[in-house]
Amino acid sequence: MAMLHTVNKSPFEKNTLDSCIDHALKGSSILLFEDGVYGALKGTTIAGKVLQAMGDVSVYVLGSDLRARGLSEESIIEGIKITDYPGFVDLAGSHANVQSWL
Amino acid sequence: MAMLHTVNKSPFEKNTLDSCIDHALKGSSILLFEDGVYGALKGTTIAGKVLQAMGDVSVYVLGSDLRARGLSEESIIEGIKITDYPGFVDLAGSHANVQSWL
Amino acid sequence: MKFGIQVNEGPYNHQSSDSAYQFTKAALEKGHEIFRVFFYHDGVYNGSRLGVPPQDDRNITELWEALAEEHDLDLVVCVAAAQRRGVLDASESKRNGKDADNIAPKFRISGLGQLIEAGVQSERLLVFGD
Amino acid sequence: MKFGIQVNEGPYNHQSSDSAYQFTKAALEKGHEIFRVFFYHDGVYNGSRLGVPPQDDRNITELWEALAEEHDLDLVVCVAAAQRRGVLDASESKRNGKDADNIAPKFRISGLGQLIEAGVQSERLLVFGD
Amino acid sequence: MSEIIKKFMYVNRRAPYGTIYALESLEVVLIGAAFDQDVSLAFIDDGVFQLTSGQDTKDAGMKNFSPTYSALGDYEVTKIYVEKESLEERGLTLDDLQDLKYEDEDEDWAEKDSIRLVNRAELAKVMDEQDVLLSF
Amino acid sequence: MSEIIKKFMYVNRRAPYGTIYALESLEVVLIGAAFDQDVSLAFIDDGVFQLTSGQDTKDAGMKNFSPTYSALGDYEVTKIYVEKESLEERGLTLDDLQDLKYEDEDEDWAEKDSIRLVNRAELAKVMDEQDVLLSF
Repeated sequence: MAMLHTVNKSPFEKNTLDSCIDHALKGSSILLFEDGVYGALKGTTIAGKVLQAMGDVSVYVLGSDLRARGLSEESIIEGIKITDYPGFVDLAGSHANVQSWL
Repeated sequence: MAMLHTVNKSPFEKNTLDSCIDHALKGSSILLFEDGVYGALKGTTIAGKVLQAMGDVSVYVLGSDLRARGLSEESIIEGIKITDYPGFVDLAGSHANVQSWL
Repeated sequence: MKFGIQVNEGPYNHQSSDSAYQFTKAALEKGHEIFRVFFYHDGVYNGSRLGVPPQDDRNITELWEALAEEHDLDLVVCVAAAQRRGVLDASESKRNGKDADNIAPKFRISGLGQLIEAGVQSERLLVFGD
Repeated sequence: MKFGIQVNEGPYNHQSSDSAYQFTKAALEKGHEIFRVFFYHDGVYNGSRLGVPPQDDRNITELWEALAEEHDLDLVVCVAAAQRRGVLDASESKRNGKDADNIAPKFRISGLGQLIEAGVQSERLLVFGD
Repeated sequence: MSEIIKKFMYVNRRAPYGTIYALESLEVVLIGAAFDQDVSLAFIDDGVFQLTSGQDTKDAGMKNFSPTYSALGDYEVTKIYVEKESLEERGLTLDDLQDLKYEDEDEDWAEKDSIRLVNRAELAKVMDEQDVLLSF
Repeated sequence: MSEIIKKFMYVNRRAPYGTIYALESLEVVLIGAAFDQDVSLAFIDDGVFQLTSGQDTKDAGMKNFSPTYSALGDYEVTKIYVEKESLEERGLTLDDLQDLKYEDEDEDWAEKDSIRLVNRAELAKVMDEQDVLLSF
């Protein structure tokens, strides 16, 4: 089992997602929530780094936080999976441990 | 009279100093304090941008916040002026307006 | 599965407490156990009973308390962080010579050992913060 | 010169209130006038009288109050931000059906118009925050 | 309420909902509108995310305050600067934002755009002209 | 106090003094030392600034908690990982940090270094092995 990383900050404001990706081992997963969901957007200055990371890690994004911010499913990088809180709970349970990148 | 910009966040954690420099007009001043003082360090990944900005703007750093963090005067980019709270008050008064980059 | 939850920020100013609440609620609804919710740093402000949010907004403290009532949740506010920030129960208030207290009924004040214990006893510990 | 000061974060968790205090103190010592210190967002927590920081640390609320005593400073806590977060004076507490209040004596609770007025009346407005 | 007229700019650099700054900034703008000052708003960096259309906070359990932006025109808050580079870095265009309008009383209440798309250098100049900059 | 032995890692990513996280993280570490767990600390990103030597908070009016790091060895907290890349990006070397030591009871109380300088890939593996990661 691998690690679940959670990121709740905008990658344009803070270095959190950047640092998380740099430390995420192959096979681990990253969940984007709160302002972290902006990291899932297509066509941004960080999207290339996220796409590259997706070769090694699975990326999830919380749908309720996307909708709160007016971001449509179409605006999200292809391959990022949209989940909800029950899904977040399942991810925490199915990974060996959880690291919150604050 | 020009503007005084204040920056209180580490440039390695947040985009504040970056954004401040990108918006600072020639002749304005930037005061680094709190965790913003790390932006005054020599030999960092942001030092080149700060040095380049210093061609157009004056950069100040608060000595009490440097000392709290164990940073010596020698570790600071040459040309950055070390000041104190009375100096901060004078800078606020001698510039036309103040923008806090939060 | 048994989860432990740490909340590091106060209500409203950051989304952390909302997110921790949603996670906790979803875990309980799926039949999981929440060993403890531990409020640290500015998170201790979630345990104040004096908040009066606008009527068209949620009341985060009351949401936590309703969940605690329904599921017998253990809501623990760190004593050291709480004293520093002025979140007191009756006995802490008296002991410190203060004339009022502000802890909400479903929260209890205890030491940092309760966080370590949550880490030891829970199968997963999640931290919600800034 | 006349300064206005805005404080956006609570005590201890962020350095903002310390910095605002140091600036205010230095300005007063240089003979300047502080039109008002306005506490907004989590900054309202600075106005609680219930904080009990460790004995070897500063008490930020008491530092502000001592400065207010000495220089007749106007320390204003935003009413909307304060209600949301549970910082109440006796009349707000009563009006909202609460059984306690926690405002510190030298602070007063008032509306956001006081911040705008500080912007209008001060020659420089400085914001200290996160 | 005051005879002094100053240039007030509210500088919004943060995303909505993750923190309360965007919401409580709006509360200041609404109260401030009662004072006869020369008011403008700037949305730069993550602040541009505050103006996205279609915000729906139901499942997040938070209050959706985005409709308030479209009411700003009624409060005579009509100068809303949005930075072009900030949009571009985030993969956004003006089409992703709410369409904010006001009625110009000087031109027989003609409907006009409140949003002024400016580049970084232009915005820096507008900031420089302000008397009071409130940062959120 | 508990028969379960878990790997606990305290992950410190923030600078000291600007926020309280570094100080209150240390308070958890000290209390946690009373539990017989397998404890380590990681200092990455701005967290490496917590360990600088020569911190003097007198003029800043704050409490200097940096001496506590050198007491960690007495609490049997002896695995302190510092990330090489984080130091380099900030223009720092190990010489800028406190020299943290502990006495190894298994080797006749020989004095040893608590700080383990690791690169990012090494640290990522150590993190992966943890049971509990407390983030500050």
